[in-house]
Amino acid sequence: MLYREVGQYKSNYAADMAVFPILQDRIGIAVILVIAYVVFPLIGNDFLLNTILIPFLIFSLAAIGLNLLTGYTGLLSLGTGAFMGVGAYACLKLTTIFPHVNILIWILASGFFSSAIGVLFGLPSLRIKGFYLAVATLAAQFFLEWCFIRIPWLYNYSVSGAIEVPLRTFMGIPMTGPTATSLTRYLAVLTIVVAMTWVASNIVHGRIGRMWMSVRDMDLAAELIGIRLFRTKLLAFAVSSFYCGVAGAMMVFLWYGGAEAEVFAIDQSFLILFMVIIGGLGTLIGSFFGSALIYILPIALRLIPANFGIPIRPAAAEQLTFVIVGALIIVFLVVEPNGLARLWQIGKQKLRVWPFPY
Amino acid sequence: MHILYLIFVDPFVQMVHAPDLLMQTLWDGLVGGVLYALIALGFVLIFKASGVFNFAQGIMVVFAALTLVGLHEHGVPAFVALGLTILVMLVLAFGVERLMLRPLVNQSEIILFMATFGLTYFLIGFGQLVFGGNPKVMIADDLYLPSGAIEWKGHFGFVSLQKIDIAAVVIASIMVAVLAVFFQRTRIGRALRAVADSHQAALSVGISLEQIWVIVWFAAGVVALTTGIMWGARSEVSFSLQIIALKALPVLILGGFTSIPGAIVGGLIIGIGEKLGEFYWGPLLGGGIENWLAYVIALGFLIFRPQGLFGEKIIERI
Amino acid sequence: MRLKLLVLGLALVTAVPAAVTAAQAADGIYIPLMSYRTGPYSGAGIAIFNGMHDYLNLLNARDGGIGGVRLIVEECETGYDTKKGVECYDATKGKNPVVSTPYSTGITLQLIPKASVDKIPVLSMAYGLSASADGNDFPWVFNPPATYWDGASAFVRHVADVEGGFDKLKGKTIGLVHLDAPYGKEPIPLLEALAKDYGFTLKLYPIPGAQMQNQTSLWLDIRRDRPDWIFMQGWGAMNPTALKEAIKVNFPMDHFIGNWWAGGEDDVRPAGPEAKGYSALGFSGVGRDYPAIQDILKYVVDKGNTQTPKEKVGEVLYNRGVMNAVLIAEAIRGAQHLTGKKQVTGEDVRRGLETLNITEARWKELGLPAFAAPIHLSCADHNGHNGIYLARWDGTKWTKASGWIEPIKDKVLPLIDSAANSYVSANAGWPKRSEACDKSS
Amino acid sequence: MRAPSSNETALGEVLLAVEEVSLSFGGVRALTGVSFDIRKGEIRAIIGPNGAGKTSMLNVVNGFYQPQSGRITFKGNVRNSMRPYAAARGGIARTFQNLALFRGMTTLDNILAGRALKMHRGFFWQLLRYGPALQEEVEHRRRVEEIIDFLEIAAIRKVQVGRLPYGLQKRVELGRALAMEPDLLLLDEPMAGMNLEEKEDMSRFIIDVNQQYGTTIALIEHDMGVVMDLSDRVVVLDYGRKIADGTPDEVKRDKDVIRAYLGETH
Repeated sequence: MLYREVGQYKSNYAADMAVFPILQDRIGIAVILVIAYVVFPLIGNDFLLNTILIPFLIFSLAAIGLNLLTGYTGLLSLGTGAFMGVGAYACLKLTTIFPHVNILIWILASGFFSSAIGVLFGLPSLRIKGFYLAVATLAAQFFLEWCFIRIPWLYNYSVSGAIEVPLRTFMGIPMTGPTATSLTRYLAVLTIVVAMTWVASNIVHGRIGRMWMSVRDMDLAAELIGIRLFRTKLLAFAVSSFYCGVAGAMMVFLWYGGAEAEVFAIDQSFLILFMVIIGGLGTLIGSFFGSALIYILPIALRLIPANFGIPIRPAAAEQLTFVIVGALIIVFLVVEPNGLARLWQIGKQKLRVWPFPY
Repeated sequence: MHILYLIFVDPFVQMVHAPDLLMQTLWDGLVGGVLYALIALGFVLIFKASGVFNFAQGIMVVFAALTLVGLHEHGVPAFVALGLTILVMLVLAFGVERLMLRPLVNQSEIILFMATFGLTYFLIGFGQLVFGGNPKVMIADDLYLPSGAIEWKGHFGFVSLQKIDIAAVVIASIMVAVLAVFFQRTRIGRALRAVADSHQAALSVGISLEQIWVIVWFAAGVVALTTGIMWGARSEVSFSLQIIALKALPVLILGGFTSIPGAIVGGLIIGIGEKLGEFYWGPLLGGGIENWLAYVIALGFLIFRPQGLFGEKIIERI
Repeated sequence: MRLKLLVLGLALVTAVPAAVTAAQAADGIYIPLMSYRTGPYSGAGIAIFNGMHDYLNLLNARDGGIGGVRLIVEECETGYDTKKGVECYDATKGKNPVVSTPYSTGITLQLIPKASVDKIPVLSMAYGLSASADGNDFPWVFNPPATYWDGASAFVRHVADVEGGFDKLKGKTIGLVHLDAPYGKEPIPLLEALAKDYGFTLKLYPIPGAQMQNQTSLWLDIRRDRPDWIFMQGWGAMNPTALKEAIKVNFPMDHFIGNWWAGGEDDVRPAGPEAKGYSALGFSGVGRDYPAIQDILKYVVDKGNTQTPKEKVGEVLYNRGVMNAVLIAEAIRGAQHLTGKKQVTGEDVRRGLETLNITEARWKELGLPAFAAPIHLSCADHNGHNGIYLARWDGTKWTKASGWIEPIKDKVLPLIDSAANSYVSANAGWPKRSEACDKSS
Repeated sequence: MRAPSSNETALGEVLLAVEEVSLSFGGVRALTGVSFDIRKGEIRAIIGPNGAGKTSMLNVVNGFYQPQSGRITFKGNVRNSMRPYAAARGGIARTFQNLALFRGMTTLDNILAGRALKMHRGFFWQLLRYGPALQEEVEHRRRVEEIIDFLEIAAIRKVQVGRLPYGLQKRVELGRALAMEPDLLLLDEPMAGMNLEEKEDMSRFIIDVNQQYGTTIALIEHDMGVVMDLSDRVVVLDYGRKIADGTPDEVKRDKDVIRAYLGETH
């Protein structure tokens, strides 16, 4: 297929300002959506859906959330894991108190709670910048982690101390709980992620996105063109935490089906941050690439020995996986420090002029 | 009212009534603080010279200690193993400079930060692959590190000072002193400070950045080894030790990312502050608050001094 | 070049998972072991999985499997990470595993709801969810030989024995040093109930995960409070650190008792001789003076068909692995007996587990005389609440230091009931037990 | 280049008055008792040797620095301190000596960002980017395209500004300031580092802005020729003090000014 924009003229500004101004891109998106909504459900087994796709989508959403804050607004945060946790615990409380409201509504609503917490812990961003701010968000991470363990009300006083996901149905079909099939959960996750990605793309392409990026690129200049830094930064914290909160709620309700506070630990924060950086700061598609690379690559590497009959002990394979993933991260950064999304752009650029590059 | 009493009066009453516990808490805070300071020192050295926020400092602590113990397990005498481990840290410094820093020169801080995460992954896998993942006992006796305790008994109770802790404080102090002399008095040290001030300036007076990087990463490696030995002797050598390194982060915000005295003073404030907080006020919240208390202390300072205690004042120009 | 790399990377990322799970298990009974030989807790993991693997290998090498069917043992590395554990479960579930052994509380909690749907029984030997001892609510989950509550109650019984009777507990203070995580907090409700009944004071000393190797201030608290006894629900690097700190504050070692995850060689070795007198709960024998362990040395270790260093055979956690393998093997044997089939499935093994009955005589037959207390499971009782013993560290090795201590069942059982009920009510739509009940043979 | 008559017509009412403003950093005095005014519709130049306090003066005017003493009257409102965004809100726009563009954004986005104050559609419309929000985007895009045409930078509309040559970046920065439709435009060395041709282009833009939109302009510039050609009135600073104020011709003849520029000769 030829990837050309020649001949596609825009007759009005609205068309030119569309998110995907090039026809081929729009076709590409349509194809991906068809694959995601039709092909995967048809061919996918539990392993593909539950182990690969659902987590991939959830991590992508969390990465988008962090990307809005770090990539678009330039505020480094290491509290993502805790903000995801707030979403998960909020969702549990909501569905416990109001069991008859559709769980999907609560998953989305729980985002508002992590939003509020995010704003609260975003307050120091008024005075603190860069790595100092990053370390300040660690205070949020550790404090919230402590709350998740210490406040039994949050996990409904369950003896196991963990979130136990109850069965919730939607039009008679189980959505959460053990009887919900991976297909139902996959479709729910997919729909939420697609919708929220679309919204994120609207935000970053509009007035708010420009405000965020101005703050990122040069906060002083942004202030001098009339942008209120503090409000803008807090808005970024709010929206970003909303996304992370929804991702956290989905993680527990639509993927794990139960979780200890441990899954929202500091490692999770780092993991998401690395997805954002490897994928490309300040790009939405990069969040998907990053999530694929950081989450799926180790799984793929683990499966190689088993599938190609390489006699290697699982433990050694796991250790090798660490070595390889670590080395690959460095290699990717050396090859393209701006992330996979930049590589993708370069690829498209090449395609645009192919086969006559000069 | 009662809660106010518990917060504002009771802890101080306790301090007066049991001076031995207060002294013990202060001592333990001091030891913890010194060890935090050591880890933070590793961060500062690298950040100062190469602008890298080295996430791998924690795993370097584990890796160094693991190498030492692992070599000993394979029959290498303790001090030979120590020498070899230092050599390994040098090789690591060379490797990092050649394979990571040099290709990534002039990249933004966050990219370099990310690269050190790659390094962390690599070292976790590599260390386990070579030496096995099981926890190991630090070879403190073979290194002639003292064990046991000195106890002061008096009518007020007793204070027990672990000899290994005393050794840790002494060794850490010597280490800091040596580093200070090295960076203040030697040619390389001056070059390092030149690099910290301005890469261009350093280049223009003919200092090789590459050498400087190798030296600071090596120095950070040696600091990591020291930390690993000390902390390993206090518990065991295992991969969970790397979590301790996160404790260096509040120390860093407190002391500033680029200040060696800041790392030391910050370490002591955090070490003593969190111990006092946990011991006297922790029970009010059911304990276990030490972990975030350190960050809250640091955050409190930050609100008033955004650049840390000893960091250079940020002057915004446009 | 960049483009090629990208394409290569993406191809790798997408292609390999697609190719997976096609491989089906060959003829034989498939037993996946979710192991953690890497990660922060690998110390315990390596020993346990060596024990499990070696015993199952022994059955293949010595007896040609179970009932003539070979066992296919495959390890899947979790690194004690819940995500990877679930991934392992999903990756192996297509190969008809007969049992899953999650070996982490986090993973167990994930698998409990899945077990009845996928028809794969979960065998979480003395870990996981205590409430799952209730077979009526959890027909697919088994946690013999004892729950954490049994463990804590056995500790209290031991304290009463030493102090001279339960009435002497009045006025005493018992400290619980625990990991500040669901696992660590597990004994709290039971100890609280016992504290009320026997009149002792319970003091909690939580250790957050990130502070495992940094416990100084907590032990200062202990020095201030001076509890008479300490029970430790510890894990991983927390244990050796706690021991060293206890020595620092001069806490008497013979009043310091760990649960069974605080009683491995690696836990006490760093403290060495100074930890002499510390004891820990245990339920499987120590040492290698058992015919079956000798067989392992002969058929497996000496043949080089193992990852176990010879000197580690017979250590506490190794033997615990062996015991776990025995339970699996006996359940498979029982399933074969019940169904008359040789190639049994997960559903059959569930029945085998429910009728598990390893008597003293049977332990002897297995070449493991008095290795563990007799274990008897039933449809209602998936745990057995069996005897526990105390192992004492003599400065260099663990030795058995007591007979079988009975848990305080009349306190534990009501707690299990109410916990199971609250689990079921919290999980609206929890399936009612529909599985028939077999008579124990 | 410039109609000589404009000198007389420019003297409208006072838009901005600076009275006795003093500013210091630590012990270093940047400004000492400086007073001058800017009248509606004029082009006012601020000149002086390096370190004279010119940029500090602009920073005070748009609220980036808070003076220790003195007061500032803008559009009749007296203030002695304000935040930069409030200055922007009041109609003061600004370009910078060393460029303060949003380097990661395209030309178009940079200039659109300048319209931040003029765009009001609420958050929830922004989420949907539909209806009023989209209408607003399109409307402002139209205005921005006018500026782009005016500055002749249509070809680099969708290029990241970080990759543009210096001269073009300066133009984009001017575009962003213009997008704010300011009453007072502060230009800090708009022609620094440009070649002759670029300088001529920039001069033309400045005059056009002044005449077409009636925007009052205050500019700092080193090129004396440019200053003399463009400006209606000139204020001269040296070591943080005002040493002269008047028309270009008056200033050119001032003894203090000559001394400041040629160095102390006594």
